[in-house]
Amino acid sequence: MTDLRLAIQRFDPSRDPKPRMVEYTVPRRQGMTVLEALLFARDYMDHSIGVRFSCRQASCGSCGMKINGRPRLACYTQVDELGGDSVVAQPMDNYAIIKDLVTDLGSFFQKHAQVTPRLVRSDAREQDNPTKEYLIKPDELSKVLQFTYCIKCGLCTSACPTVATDSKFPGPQALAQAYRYTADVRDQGGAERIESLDSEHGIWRCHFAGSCSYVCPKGVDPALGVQLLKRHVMSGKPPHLAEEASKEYRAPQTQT
Amino acid sequence: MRESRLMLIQYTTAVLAVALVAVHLLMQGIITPYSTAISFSTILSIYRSWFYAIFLEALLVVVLVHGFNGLRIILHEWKQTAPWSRWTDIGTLVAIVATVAYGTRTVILAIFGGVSG
Amino acid sequence: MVETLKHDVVIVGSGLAGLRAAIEAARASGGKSDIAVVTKVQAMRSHSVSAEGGTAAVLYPELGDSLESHEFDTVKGSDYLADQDAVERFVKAMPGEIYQLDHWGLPWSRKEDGRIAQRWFGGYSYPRATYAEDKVGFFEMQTLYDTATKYDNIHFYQEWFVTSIIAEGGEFRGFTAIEMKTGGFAQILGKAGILATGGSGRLYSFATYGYSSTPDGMATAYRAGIPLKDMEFIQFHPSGLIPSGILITEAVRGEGGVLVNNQGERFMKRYAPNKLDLASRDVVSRAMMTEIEEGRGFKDEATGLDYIHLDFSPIGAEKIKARLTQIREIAIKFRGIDPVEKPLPVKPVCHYVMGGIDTNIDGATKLKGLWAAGEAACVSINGSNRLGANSTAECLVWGKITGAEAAKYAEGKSKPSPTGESAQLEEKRIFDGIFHGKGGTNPYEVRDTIQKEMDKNVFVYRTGEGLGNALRKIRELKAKDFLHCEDKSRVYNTNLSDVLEVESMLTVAEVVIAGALARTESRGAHARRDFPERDDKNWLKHTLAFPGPDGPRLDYSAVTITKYQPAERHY
Amino acid sequence: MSVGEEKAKNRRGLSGWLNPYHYNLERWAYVFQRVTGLGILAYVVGHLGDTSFFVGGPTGTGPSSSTWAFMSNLVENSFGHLILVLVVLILVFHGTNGIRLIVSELGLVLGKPGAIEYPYKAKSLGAVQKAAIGLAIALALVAMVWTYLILFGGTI
Repeated sequence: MTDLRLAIQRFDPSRDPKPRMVEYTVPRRQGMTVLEALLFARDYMDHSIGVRFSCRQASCGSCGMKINGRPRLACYTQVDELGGDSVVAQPMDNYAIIKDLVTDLGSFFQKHAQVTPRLVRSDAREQDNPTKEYLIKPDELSKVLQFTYCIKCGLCTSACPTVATDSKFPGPQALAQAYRYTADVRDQGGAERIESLDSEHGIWRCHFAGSCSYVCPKGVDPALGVQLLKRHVMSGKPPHLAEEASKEYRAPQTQT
Repeated sequence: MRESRLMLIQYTTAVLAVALVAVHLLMQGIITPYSTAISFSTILSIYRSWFYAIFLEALLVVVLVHGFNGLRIILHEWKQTAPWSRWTDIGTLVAIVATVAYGTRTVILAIFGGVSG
Repeated sequence: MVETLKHDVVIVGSGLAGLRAAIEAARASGGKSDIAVVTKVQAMRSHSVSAEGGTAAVLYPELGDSLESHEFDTVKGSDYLADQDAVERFVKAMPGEIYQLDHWGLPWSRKEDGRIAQRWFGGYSYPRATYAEDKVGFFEMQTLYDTATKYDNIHFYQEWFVTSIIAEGGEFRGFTAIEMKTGGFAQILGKAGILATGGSGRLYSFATYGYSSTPDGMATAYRAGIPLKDMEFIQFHPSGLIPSGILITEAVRGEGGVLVNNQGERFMKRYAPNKLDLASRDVVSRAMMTEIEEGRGFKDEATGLDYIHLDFSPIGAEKIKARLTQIREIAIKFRGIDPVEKPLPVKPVCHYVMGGIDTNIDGATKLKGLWAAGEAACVSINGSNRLGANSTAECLVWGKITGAEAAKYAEGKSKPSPTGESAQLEEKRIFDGIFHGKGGTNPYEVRDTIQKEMDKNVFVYRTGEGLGNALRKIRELKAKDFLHCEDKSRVYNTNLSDVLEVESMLTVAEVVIAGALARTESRGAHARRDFPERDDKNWLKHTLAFPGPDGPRLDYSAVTITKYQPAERHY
Repeated sequence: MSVGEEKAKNRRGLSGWLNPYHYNLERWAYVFQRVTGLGILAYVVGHLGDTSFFVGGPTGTGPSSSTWAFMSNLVENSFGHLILVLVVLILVFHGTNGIRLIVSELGLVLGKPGAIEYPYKAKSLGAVQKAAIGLAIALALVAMVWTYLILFGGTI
């Protein structure tokens, strides 16, 4: 098998005025992922290459970067699928660069936290001292399931054109999670959640370019969630009225 | 104003604009042959018909509100400082009022201004 | 310069146990405690996210399950090395944890009537693995992290690498840590501390663990004089995907999948006639290795790895797509096989360490003010072999217990203000010694050699000779000059943290091997070819390893036995 | 502070709006929607100016001294007609694509969320979107050609 030409964008802001591309020649093997190629270069060619990774199975979301121009997970991209003998690795757009391929996702996590990404219930006592589960039908569950697959890798937000300029926009990840919790039949915080998104730099700054869904490795389809949420923001009503429903079968049952 | 109200305006003006512009284009190029459509007498008769005058005025308002609000959105997405946000809002309002007024002036003067062919 | 940061409770690790502890500490103190979660990765990157198949709990006593049954299964699975008082407490606490996560938003898979669904797992006598498709660990992490956003008093230090424990007068005072982003060095002081740093599976190269699962936390505790317990017991999960070692969950067999050798035979009937493929993991892994050694396995041409077929066909396409979504994704992406159509190549793979930082039933370590929870700790409910679906469960239960205990302990104490001497010494060790250090040995080569040695000699079947060789090799590596750093920038210097990880790996590998070499019996996951029988007379005891001048000093402690006397195991 | 501070910000900026390379068809549509919108706004403002000449009457007898004829000479030529052809192109694209966006942004025609299967395909980027964008392009081209024939047909 021919060797792989691996170009990595190197940049240590504490020392370099601007980024530069450095090429490494890495022995290629069948089924090799881009992460494996990067780690080979780091372990055996230049220990100072900055790359972030952990699970190597697309569960943790650490290794988001731009590979051959598109945001992808390095562990989830095989060299073969890119075609050709060269791989170009750069940090994700729209996040500050800490070093080389490592970006600062601080604001990303902050924006996630700002959409109240958790179940909001009026039965605080039961919620924190549960006696039994809240009942959910399998089909009700399946409506939110794909949005729960989000691994917070940040690819969608780096792909979003609005995020490219608007620093206050929550971004596709946070908005899709706002939908995930608002659409959960157990949730009762939808009204406040959607009100908070109805602002100058809120949900309406999404123009459905769809790049978030295009790059999402886990099938979340954030663009779908965001558009579905827009309808509810427009009407001011969450997808379901949990207060009503909770009185009936969702009320926790007593132990038999 | 809640952003969703502004978006509702944006969507509504968009749909209306599509309908009105379509009629406008058809009138200028297809229902009447182009060379006739832009002749002074044809245009004068259009302005002097109440129906078409109202139509043109509606087209004016709808397209300008949609266009300048669209520009406002683009500018808001471009920069996010508080003064920028305030001045683009004010600028948008001023631009809409000014351009609508200017266009309305044309309509009114065409009808009442003693223009004759 | 050493920066000083102060909190009430300092938790190291942001996996399941760490997050559960943080929430409980925040809650137990009524929002008063100031809690720090220090983690060497970002939030949501801990390897708990890769737990797949289920979390065990007794939810349906009315349908025939019982706490006693879960208790007994766990004790039997542990090959009677578990402490039975801890198991009892664990089993009782679990149902509440499942409902708690439900109430915080976890999308547990449901039965038609809307109640929480459960599935079969190995070694159980009731299908009590609670699941959310096959991403249980991921959903648990997501739910806990998202719930933690509610508490303003939980402060995350993401990508801070903890290097040592600060103790004074026999009491915990805090940790020292490197802030990866800047390369700054700090002491993070706390009234109470919790170590929830996870397992050490990256001692092996063929492992289900993420690359970050190195034994830093265990080594840090050990260096501070806290013993590591039962480290020789390492679980080899029967189904690691060839060639990456990515976990193929036991739920595949729980849902009906079967292991098949190259004769097309469902060989488990010869090894575990009752439970078949759902015997406990140690039993299944040994059976697979025996099949392979006797020539009934397959060979992967590209890598030379031996394997066994995991056949999904009894499950059916519909159920595979609905309940094993991630497994199918992994199989297609990382092996190019759709399990709906063809069996997957799997092999026993390093998956869990039963041992860990020695704690009592409350998760407290020997150092006053310091607790440990999750895989990093050894309470022990897992003894010499953990049952599937009990580890995520343990993280939840002891996350909660240690979080509450630590918050309570911190309440009555004033903030510590130590001299900073030990932090300065640690800074010298790391920055003068390693960052500015020189040496000729590539630390990454040392890491690769450790992994190769562990893969070869400290695997499913062990011998005195192999273990002896491994111990020699580890000691040779320890003597090499790998403690240096090529990257001379302080910013995000993973070269530096990697060297520290390799140092931890050597420390803990030595403990594992020394314990295994000393234990001249076969129990649970520790199977000695030269001592094939369980020896309750001499070895029904926990191993404790203390740091000594020439490597680990071994000691032993008694196993707590309450209801269930040791008996021979049959599955 | 650090030497590379400015470069380290790494926000893509306007190229994120304008350069859709490496991305999906919908992203290209987004770019054209934005650019055509600005173009149309510029044209409309200009169009207000040129129509205002009308009030000058055909020969300068009205309130304005400029005349309709003067303006007509200015724009009724090949260059002016070429602009008109392009305006019709972008108008029809912007309008048709805009309808797609409104319908989609209100959560219609996107498909319903539900169980998904690997390899994942985003429902929101499905065939309806591709078809609608295709339709917008097709209508715009047809309208452009038609306009061309109307304006230049006689002279070709």
